[in-house]
Amino acid sequence: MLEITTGKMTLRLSPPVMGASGAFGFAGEYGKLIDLSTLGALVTNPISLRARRAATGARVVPLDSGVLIHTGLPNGGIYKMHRQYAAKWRASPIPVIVHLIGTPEDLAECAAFLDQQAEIAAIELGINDALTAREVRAMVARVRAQTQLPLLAKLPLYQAVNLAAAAADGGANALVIAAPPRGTARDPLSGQLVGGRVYGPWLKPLAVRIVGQLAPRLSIPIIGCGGIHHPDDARDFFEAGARAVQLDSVVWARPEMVIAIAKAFSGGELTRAAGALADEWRPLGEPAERRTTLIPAPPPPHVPSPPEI
Amino acid sequence: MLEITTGKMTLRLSPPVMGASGAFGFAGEYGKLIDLSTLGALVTNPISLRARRAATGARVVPLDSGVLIHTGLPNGGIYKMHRQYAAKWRASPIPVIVHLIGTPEDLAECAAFLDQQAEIAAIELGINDALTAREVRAMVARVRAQTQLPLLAKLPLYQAVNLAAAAADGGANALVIAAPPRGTARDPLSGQLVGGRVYGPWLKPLAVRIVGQLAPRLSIPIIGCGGIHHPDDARDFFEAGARAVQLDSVVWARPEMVIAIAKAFSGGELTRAAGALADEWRPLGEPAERRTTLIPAPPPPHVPSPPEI
Amino acid sequence: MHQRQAVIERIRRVSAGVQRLELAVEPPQRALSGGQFFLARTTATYDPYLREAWLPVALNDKTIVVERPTRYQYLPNQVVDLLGPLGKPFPLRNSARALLLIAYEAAPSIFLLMLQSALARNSAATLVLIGQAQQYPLEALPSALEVIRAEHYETWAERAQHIAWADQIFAVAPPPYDLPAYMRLLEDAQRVRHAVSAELLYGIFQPPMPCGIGACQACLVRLQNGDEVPACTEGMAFDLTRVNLLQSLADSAGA
Amino acid sequence: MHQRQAVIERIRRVSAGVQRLELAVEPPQRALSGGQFFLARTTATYDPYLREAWLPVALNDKTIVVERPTRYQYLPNQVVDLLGPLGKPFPLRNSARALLLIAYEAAPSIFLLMLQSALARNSAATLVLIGQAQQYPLEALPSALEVIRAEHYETWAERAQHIAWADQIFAVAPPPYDLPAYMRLLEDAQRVRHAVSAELLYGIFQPPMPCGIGACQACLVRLQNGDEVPACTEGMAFDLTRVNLLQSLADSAGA
Ligand SMILES: Cc1cc2nc3c(=O)[nH]c(=O)nc-3n(C[C@H](O)[C@H](O)[C@H](O)COP(=O)(O)OP(=O)(O)OC[C@H]3O[C@@H](n4cnc5c(N)ncnc54)[C@H](O)[C@@H]3O)c2cc1C
Ligand SMILES: Cc1cc2nc3c(=O)[nH]c(=O)nc-3n(C[C@H](O)[C@H](O)[C@H](O)COP(=O)(O)OP(=O)(O)OC[C@H]3O[C@@H](n4cnc5c(N)ncnc54)[C@H](O)[C@@H]3O)c2cc1C
Ligand SMILES: Cc1cc2nc3c(=O)[nH]c(=O)nc-3n(C[C@H](O)[C@H](O)[C@H](O)COP(=O)(O)O)c2cc1C
Ligand SMILES: Cc1cc2nc3c(=O)[nH]c(=O)nc-3n(C[C@H](O)[C@H](O)[C@H](O)COP(=O)(O)O)c2cc1C
Ligand code: FES
Ligand code: FES
Repeated sequence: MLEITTGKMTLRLSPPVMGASGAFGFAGEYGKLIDLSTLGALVTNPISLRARRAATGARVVPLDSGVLIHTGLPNGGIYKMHRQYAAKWRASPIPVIVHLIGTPEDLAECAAFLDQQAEIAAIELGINDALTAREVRAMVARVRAQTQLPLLAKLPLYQAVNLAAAAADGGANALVIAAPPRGTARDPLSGQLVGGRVYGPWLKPLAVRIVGQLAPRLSIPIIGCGGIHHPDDARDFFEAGARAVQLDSVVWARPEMVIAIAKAFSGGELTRAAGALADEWRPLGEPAERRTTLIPAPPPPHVPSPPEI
Repeated sequence: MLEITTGKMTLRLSPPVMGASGAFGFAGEYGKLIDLSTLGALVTNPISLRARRAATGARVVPLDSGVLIHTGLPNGGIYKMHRQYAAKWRASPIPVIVHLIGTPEDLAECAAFLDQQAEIAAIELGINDALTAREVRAMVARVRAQTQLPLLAKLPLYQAVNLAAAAADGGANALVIAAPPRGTARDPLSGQLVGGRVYGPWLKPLAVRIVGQLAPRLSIPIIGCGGIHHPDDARDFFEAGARAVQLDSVVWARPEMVIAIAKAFSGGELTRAAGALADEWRPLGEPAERRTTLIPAPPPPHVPSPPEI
Repeated sequence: MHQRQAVIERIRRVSAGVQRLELAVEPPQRALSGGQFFLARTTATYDPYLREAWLPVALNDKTIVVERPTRYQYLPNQVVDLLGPLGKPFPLRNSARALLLIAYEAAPSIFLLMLQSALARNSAATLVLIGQAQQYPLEALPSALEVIRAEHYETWAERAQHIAWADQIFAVAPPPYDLPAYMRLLEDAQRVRHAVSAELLYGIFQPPMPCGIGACQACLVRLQNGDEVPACTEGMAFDLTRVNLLQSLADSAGA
Repeated sequence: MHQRQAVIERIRRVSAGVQRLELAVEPPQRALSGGQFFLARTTATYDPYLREAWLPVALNDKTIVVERPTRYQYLPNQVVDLLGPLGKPFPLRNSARALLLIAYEAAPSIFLLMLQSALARNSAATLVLIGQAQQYPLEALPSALEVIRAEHYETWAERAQHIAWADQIFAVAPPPYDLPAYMRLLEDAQRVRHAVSAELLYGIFQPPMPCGIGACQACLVRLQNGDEVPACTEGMAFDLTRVNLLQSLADSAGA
């Protein structure tokens, strides 16, 4: 469990496993398929002040073990989205965190509005890759001034190391590390090179490294995100210093894995209270080994159990 | 073909397809398996001023469609390596480019030495991720002052956009975009989280995007590198603005593909002279489609040839 | 909707390009109608990352049959992970006596399950195979079906009559052919029928679908009323009079 | 060394954990000796990215037999891409009449091809299976072989005698067990034989091998003379008196 407290309220993430912004929809669309109440929270798809249209010919380019996608982040704008989803958010068995995108002015207006809505448990800010550290600090501070809701800042992979302190100084209560980078690939439908964000398991080693770099330096918690497809992946983030994790595109590939990961980190209150590491929590319903390895690999000498022969 | 000319000499890359630093060894080790003379040049594994030892328990962590590796960049130091390999470099049917790593002082000393060695066609500098633009400019300028050999600067993925102008201003004759980022993953042998560079096809969309961003802004040529596993991948880099490409870890996965890619860009002198784009060169011995796509995808309307049924 | 494992019991090659997989599935997944589909995962690795869209073409007692291009390889006894059924059943009207189905540069597989129901209640059905669609093996189609073949849309003989006489029309074309093909068809229908009423003319939208559940917004279709709705949950068939074809075509041309 | 396609002609399950694949290969790839190996690519996708190390255990007229753990799945008629043969043949001395082979927490597969030659010239061979190695199916071993089983290295009965009497000793242990296992063995040999001469005691080094060709430097073994040499081209067997075990062990403990 992770608790993030601000003046006004506490965001309690139990288990410390959330659905991330992008793949889970606006209000529990996946409830049709999986039991979302096993998660610690759900982050909405990105919402902007004004409505955004879908990218036409929305681009989905299959990559090796991954995919490039550009949706254009369509949404009806904060007021319409709130009218449309407030009842569902209120009925949600788990905390709802709204992911906001836009200019500092837009974000401040959205935050001021959400601050008044009891069904919102926290705000997550999508931080644009093009911003400098100074701009990020000012932007987060501006939003902070408008709301006492817990504020998460989601940083882009490449710039996370450079922007982390600024987001914390600006008043973020936790950092999400990291939003996936942009890429360019050939759209099989149009035959053109197109841009978009790239997703896949390969994101994990990149994000884990940055979590490991930042965790010792920051006083606010880090939420790991990127490429998590198995409880072992989440464990790597926890060991690197993350206090919670977000899952996203795994829900397309293996929806059942979302529940397996949430359950793997649902127990262990006792262990945790005794000071154990997050990755020593009692695993529940945990699936088998993450992947087979190239050369049959026994565990290290201190946990001897060599390969089957 | 790409020609890079400095006061002293011209590096002629024909075809504009090279073996990159890291996987091809120091002196044509792959000649045992493939015909290296089909390539436009070969970049050596990294060489430092003083000897470096191998990382003990060298870490190789299989990832989905990729691998994390940390070798420690072992080499005997520039003077010993030169004694050991000069004869082979002299006998090489294609230009040999030495990849140098180290501090600015080290690099300058290595460059001054290589400047006197006729068998060296060019120098490639490995630019450390931790350097600022100012440091990169100074470092490249310091090396430039020591040699008239063509100078390539290889930039790290995350910082390539920020460092490109500095490397060019410092006197680099071409930029290699990009060196793969670092990651952290669990070593199946030791059971520990370990660091290293990450390789795999997913690098391509990330690097192609940065080539596309930088190409219009720079007056020196860009050499694309990262995740190229098929002639179509190289074509994406050329279309994004690269003038040549480097191949690396594909040689582990599919050595024959190195030759296929080189041959695909070996012809077409005539077309090129008439002003055609690099990606319109006549493909020779080109293998079939890059990958199958999720939903049977016909080419775009302007090249109508719908799917087989 | 369910996520279940299924076993490939039998694989039949129907033609050079088409194969049919007979799948042992659990009862909830056999409760489906023409137009619904599955997202299937066939590998233990994450390559390919996204699921394949599988179209059922027949329902048996304990199995369903799906159709796949032969360039994908499967094995008997292979276990696959199925998500579905997804999407809405095609809105086949009970009163539709004359059905016109158009496959433009696409296999007509997606119509076969609906055809079963339609032919069972003695509707007449005409299938037009245009372009590469002509390669679809005729012996894999029900014999009660009238089949018309055309090299191009323009050379489809008696096009005007077919469009004028049909009680309902369903057309399939793969992206990026879909928008221009449906636009032309809608214009033709407007010309020969003067007015195109609602629930007459449907186009099938099959963009890549990462989630299939209405969550990721990668498959949105733009409607005349300004809404953008997921093809995976609201489609795959859309009433073409409700779709904002003009704006979508203009946008995709500029993209 | 060659890169060629091979076909899996037959798959035999030897035990719960071990299977043997019979491969139809081209002549150049059948010219190999015990200790050499292949790097195999079995998928059209890039997952897994690196090749699998395949160990030949028998040579037939037109095929070679390799041994693989059963947790990897293969199919008859599957086409695989083989790189090899790689590595140096094990330096089996003609004069070695008494051969001692030690498999420590590892299958003894890597010895089988060399054993064929040794037994053919009437050498005596003893194989010690330690720990999990005991699970290796005895019926898959040549009958002329003396087999000794031990739960731990320490409980290997008559260890001193075996080590003292052997003309040549080969040991295999998987990383990260390799360094400590070989160190202990070398110390034992030094104790019971007073001096360990060159070409007596070999350890097999099998780190992950991305290239197999001596180019990528991911598989270096540190020698006493300060050199670092690739296990893929100079190994996989190294004379343990030439390897800098002490420094390597110290470094890997600190890593
Ligand atoms: C930290 C962070 C993480 C993000 N993660 C994601 C993510 O995971 N997935 C995601 O989709 N977005 C993500 N976004 C948003 C995304 O990167 C873009 O910002 C967003 O999609 C709008 O595009 P743009 O800002 O690049 O603007 P532009 O590319 O200029 O686009 C502006 C508008 O034009 C349209 N458009 C642009 N190019 C095309 C085209 N070629 N064809 C058709 N329409 C086009 C788009 O609909 C968009 O609304 C993220 C943003 C941030 C700040
Ligand atoms: C642009 C660029 C691209 C690069 N690309 C690659 C690449 O593709 N592949 C690659 O291998 N290197 C690459 N390097 C070098 C690599 O990133 C490291 O700089 C290099 O391997 C030395 O490690 P380090 O600088 O991180 O120093 P450290 O990590 O501090 O290592 C210093 C020394 O300690 C040893 N060491 C460190 N950690 C361990 C450990 N856990 N176990 C055992 N020994 C350890 C290493 O042998 C190294 O020599 C690149 C460098 C640059 C500048
Ligand atoms: C369709 C889609 C849209 C997304 N939009 C955003 C966004 O606007 N801002 C953001 O920070 N992350 C966005 N994400 C990224 C996810 O929140 C998450 O960081 C990313 O998918 C990596 O996690 P994963 O590997 O578990 O998928 C989006 C993801 C998807 C799939
Ligand atoms: C073992 C190894 C060592 C490498 N060392 C360096 C290095 O020191 N500096 C560098 O810029 N790139 C280094 N590279 C990276 C390659 O030159 C290349 O940029 C990278 O592998 C991406 O290309 P690829 O996807 O074709 O493999 C190394 C690669 C490998 C495999
Ligand atoms: S496929 Fe995700 S919303 Fe339709
Ligand atoms: S595996 Fe590359 S040098 Fe040995």
